[in-house]
Amino acid sequence: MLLSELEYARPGSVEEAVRLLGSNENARALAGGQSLVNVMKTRVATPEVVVDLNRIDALRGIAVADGALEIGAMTTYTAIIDSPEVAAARPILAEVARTIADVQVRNRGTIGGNVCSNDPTNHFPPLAAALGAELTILGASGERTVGAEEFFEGVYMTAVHPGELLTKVRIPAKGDARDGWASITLGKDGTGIVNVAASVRDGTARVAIGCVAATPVVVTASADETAVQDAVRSAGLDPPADVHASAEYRRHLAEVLAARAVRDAA
Amino acid sequence: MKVEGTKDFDAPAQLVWDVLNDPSKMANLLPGVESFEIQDDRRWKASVKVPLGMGGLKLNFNFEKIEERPIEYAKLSSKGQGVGAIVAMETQFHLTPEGERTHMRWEADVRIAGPVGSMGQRVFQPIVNQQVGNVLNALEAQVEEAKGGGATGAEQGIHPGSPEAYSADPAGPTHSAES
Amino acid sequence: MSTHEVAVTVNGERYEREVEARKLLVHFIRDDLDLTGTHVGCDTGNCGACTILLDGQAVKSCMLLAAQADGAEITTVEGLAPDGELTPLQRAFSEHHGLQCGYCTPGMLISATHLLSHTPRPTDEEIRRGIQGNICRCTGYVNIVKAIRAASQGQSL
Amino acid sequence: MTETTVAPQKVELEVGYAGKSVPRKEDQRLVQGQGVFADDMKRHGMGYVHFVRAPYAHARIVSVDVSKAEAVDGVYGTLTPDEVVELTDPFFELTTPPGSQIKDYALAVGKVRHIGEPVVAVVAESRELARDAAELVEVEYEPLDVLVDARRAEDDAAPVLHDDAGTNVVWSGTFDWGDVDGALKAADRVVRIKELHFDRFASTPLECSAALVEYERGTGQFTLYCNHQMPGVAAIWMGPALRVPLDKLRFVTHDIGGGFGNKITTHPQLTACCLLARKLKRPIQWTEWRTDQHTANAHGNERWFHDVEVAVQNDGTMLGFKVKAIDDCGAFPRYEPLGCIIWAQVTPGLYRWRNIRVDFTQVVTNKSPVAPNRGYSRMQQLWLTERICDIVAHELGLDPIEVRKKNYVRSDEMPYETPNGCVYDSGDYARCLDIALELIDYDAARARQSETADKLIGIGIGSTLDSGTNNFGQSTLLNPELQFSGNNEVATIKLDIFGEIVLTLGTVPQGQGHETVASQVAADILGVSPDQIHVRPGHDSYWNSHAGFSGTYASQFAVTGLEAVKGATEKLSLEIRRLAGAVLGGADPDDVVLEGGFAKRKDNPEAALPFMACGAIVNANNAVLPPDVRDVTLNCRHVYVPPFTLPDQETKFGNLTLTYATQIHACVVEIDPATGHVDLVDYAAVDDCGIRIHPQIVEGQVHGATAHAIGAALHETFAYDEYGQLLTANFYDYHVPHALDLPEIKTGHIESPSPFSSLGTKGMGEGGGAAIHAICAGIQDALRHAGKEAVVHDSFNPPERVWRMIRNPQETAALVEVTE
Repeated sequence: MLLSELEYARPGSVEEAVRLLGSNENARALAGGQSLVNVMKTRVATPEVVVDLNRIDALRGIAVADGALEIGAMTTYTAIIDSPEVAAARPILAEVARTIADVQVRNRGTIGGNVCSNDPTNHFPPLAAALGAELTILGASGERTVGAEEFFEGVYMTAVHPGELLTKVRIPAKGDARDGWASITLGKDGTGIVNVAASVRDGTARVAIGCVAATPVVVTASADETAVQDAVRSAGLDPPADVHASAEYRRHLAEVLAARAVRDAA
Repeated sequence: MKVEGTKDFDAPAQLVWDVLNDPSKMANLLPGVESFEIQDDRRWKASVKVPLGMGGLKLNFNFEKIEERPIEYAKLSSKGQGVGAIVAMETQFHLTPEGERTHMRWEADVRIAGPVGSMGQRVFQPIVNQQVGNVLNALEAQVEEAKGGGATGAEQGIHPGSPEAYSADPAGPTHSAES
Repeated sequence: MSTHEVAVTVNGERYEREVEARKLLVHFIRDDLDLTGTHVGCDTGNCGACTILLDGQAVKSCMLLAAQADGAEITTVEGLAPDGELTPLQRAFSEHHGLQCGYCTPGMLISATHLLSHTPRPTDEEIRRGIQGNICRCTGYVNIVKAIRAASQGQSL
Repeated sequence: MTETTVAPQKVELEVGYAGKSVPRKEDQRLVQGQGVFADDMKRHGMGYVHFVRAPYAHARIVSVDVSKAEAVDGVYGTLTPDEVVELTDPFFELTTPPGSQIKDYALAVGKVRHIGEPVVAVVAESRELARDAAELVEVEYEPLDVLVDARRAEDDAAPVLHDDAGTNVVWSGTFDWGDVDGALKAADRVVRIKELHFDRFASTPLECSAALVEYERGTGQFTLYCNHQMPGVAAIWMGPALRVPLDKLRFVTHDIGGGFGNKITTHPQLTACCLLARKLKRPIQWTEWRTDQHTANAHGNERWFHDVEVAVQNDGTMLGFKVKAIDDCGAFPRYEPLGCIIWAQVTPGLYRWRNIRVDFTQVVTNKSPVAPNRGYSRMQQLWLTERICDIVAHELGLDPIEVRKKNYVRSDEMPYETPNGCVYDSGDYARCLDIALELIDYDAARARQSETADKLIGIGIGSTLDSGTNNFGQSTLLNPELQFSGNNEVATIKLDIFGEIVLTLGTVPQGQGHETVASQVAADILGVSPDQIHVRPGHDSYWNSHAGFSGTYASQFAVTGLEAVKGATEKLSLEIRRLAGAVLGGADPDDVVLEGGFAKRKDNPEAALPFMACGAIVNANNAVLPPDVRDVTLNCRHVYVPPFTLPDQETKFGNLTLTYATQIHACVVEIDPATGHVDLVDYAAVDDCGIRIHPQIVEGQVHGATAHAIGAALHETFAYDEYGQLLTANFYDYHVPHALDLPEIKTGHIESPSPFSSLGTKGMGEGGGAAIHAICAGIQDALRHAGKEAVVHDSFNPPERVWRMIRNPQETAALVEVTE
């Protein structure tokens, strides 16, 4: 509950944020703080400079451009849940956001923080992978956009490198796709034991499984439950084991929930 | 926690063995090494800031080579003392020369005590795999450097079961992540 | 030791203080401002005993740095009935025995106040969803839900 | 054979405030955030203490170096194990040799024996700085082998935790009542169960432990502003350890954020704070954070049951059982080994079998020490009897509900003497069960069980007792040398100079509303309203209104607490009536009545003396006192002593508890066969706690105990890896139920007055873990109905365990064997 010494900066612009993040190898961006601050309490991981992004309005907001959603990295879960644009363009985002922890966490936690911290149990990494999201990163050398599959690199590690900043997340237009979600959690709306996002488009299911590896595992198959289960089984998952679930049980849940996510998408 | 894997080097066994036995080279394998001190040919220390996504984990390592059969087998014990964690690791390297190339099988038994151990093991296992991946890539870079040759592309003995399958090749130190 | 100037309005009163960058907002409220109604019940942001209103939003003050509250408007449990005239929620919690030890009650009242300001007539499911972030170890939530429902229906005016 | 306890002379309370759910006095401050909890206390110049805690579960301490920490600007000082050994003696051990050779100090001495054990204390000017400095303390450890499985504690290869004791066994003994071998021979069937496991969890009160400790050099007086729930016992441990008289330890509690038994064994940390306050000459503030509480404060007793043999007739009548129990008390027996006997208060559970044998062993392991967690030791025994009942019913193809009704003690047999001499005072178990079945609409649930295809539906019953008001004489059955027996509680009430009525309790409320309930009883006796009775909040040993067993634990307030209040208030009433009688022309006290704040002559209500006048005369105008009432002080202290006798050493026979509240729970569970996820779709709890003084508070206790037990049955576990690392060290991984996790709890009640308490009340609140029994029964019923012969053998059933029982029922079915 008692953090180590740190420097705190609160930039007003994206450019200043990038400069601050580049100034120290151990500078970290602070978005909602719902993950980073708890890790800092254990003093296991200790950033030396905390760059608070909450005063940069340019990073907030939700826009729709020909059916696709452009969501600012600092948009909170609550804003996503209440957003008419999300409800119209891709309602699964709000449905999943509504199951994240509780009201207080949803009022502060952000989509950018969720994908950048990339805790294997987070909700948005598998959802972004299933929906084929594109993530825009701003660095000293300019801006680039990365697809979800290359964005997630390791536990707490993504394509956002030191000195860089995630600015927005683009969710492709829904078109006639149908999206689904299924998860087994530790208590209602608790930490994920296994979670699965699915997006079905003209007979093919794109399924992303969370909690079973450092990054979401994406599997595609025809959109019927047995095909999806076989695809997951042949992916040879090697999930970590912990006090809540063995590797074997997580592998089994991945198959069951993949089928249910596809059914939820129907 | 047991982690294991194989690695092939486009270099003769003697050269790989020399790297494994040169503490100054071994020190550079560690991610985020800040300083190291060689006590003797069997023992050396290093202070390290392991780059984790959320910030650095400061650890002071003591290394000791406890067993060796030249060019064929080495066993290294290391104890890392940090704020949130105490790491005890025993690593074994088995080298088999294949002409101009070398096949290495390695295994490590990693034990973490202290608050980090209770951070949820589901996160701890992939992180160890990642760091091991970094060490192996750094080892390969050292071997290449020792070989003087610039060619990379040494065929990597990655099979689905081995941990490298998890970690992509993170270019350079870790990344800013925030939440 | 790096510090920051924090100018914050808490329960209508303005405070200007210098705080260590690393100080959590909950410790600032409890130790520096001596407003001990806001409590700490865990060290991982799960229990909600530290819930306050920050610019109208219910948030857990154990996951914010004090420096982040600069320029903000905060309401803690002490600010719900500054003149001692209990709110309908506070009265309903007592009438329906929605508290036993009272340690979770401050955070619970703030979450309930926030809930009713957004959803004046919540269903029981919505009430439970509204206090999902506030752990109580004494009541099993039965009478807390009853109290919030009663307050929302103006029963306990 | 001790004679049945003598029934006290009954007192009919005329209908007054007792029995009504009056507004709680405590709420006014608590709903405004004006409660005073231990961590809220502040003192000028106080130092914050941070403990350097063991990162290993078992290791020798090679060296401790605090020089770097002490060199930091702003650090006030440290406390090391060497100082503790020099300045204090080990805490008093309750058990017999060799266990009693165990040395337990305020800090780890020589070895660390569990993760998180305090090794060094650092004090600094701020919380953060104390933590920074703690990182500069260098402790060198030599890791040792770790013991985390109590079943291995007595193996030769097992590491011995306490070299002074030379064994991991804390206590062991045999309890043999009736003729179990005869019953096993005479029985139609013998049901054998190889192994059952009652899991490790705790009630984890939301407020962690905390204390602000001051030391006054001139008088050597320690004042501990803390949230300890049993100061009487804490003083008995700490006084001898600190080598100070008990009166030098003043315990003050105000508001406590829940205790549930988890705030009874913090005397090591409090002793360290006392040493620091004395050494550093400044107030010391200690706050335990959540991870500290999980790793190093108080867990519930984990208990293994082996080789159970049950003698049963074909019609389901159960004759008796025998079992071998191994109790895992963690690294130090602090409140233990009392857990080795307290289960004997409910040996037969709610059943009439007369032949029971228990071979009981308690061992230490490299895990957090245990403390009397809600339901303490009785919950484990009740879970055993309920598991036996369900397994026997299913193995014999009988309905578990019928087997219960056949074997329940009947109300016409009450007061019922159990095989080991405890007396179940009153109750109607079968009737409570019927009400519970009605509340969950049993027939509809059975119908749905056969119709529903995609889910497994199960109905479970959990019957339990809340044995209240301990006879501490049971400790002499563990250790004949102990000089503890009976029980006591104190209250003091006075009528002050301006007519204020001030009531002081010896109990230590942590949310049970003692101020309110005590004021109801006192109000009815004095003929005033509860609002006119000021009850001092919390506990203060300086009030001199406490005794050796004062505190709030073991479901006893409604009896010991209220009997003390009643005793003191009746004394005050008599004094007021004597005084008024004398002043109003020599009337006899029985001819004076107290009404509306006046003492009136029955024969002439006009002749009345207001309470204020009584207070004024005695306190400030006593020359006018008639001679025969000069002894009146209007300040009355009463010590309630329950009518206990010493149990018999040889036969271990005797009455161990005064009253028995009942709770019968029924639940309907829905299991998702593909994932093992268990949902509670209907839940009912029916209680019988004798006369209810404040019905709403009683019901609140039932809700809370049910929630604790549901959490323990489905979500909560203290799991350790083979290195002794606690894997659920905080609320992120140790998942306590949130609002959405719990069902609507339907409640019903009946009131069987207790013949052994003058108010007819019964201590209640611990709930005996009824929901654990009910959920285990519900899961097994669902599996058996779906043709899965699995046996629910653990009290904790997370989704994966249920999934494995569905997938491979034989694995657990093999635990049970039935022979003719």
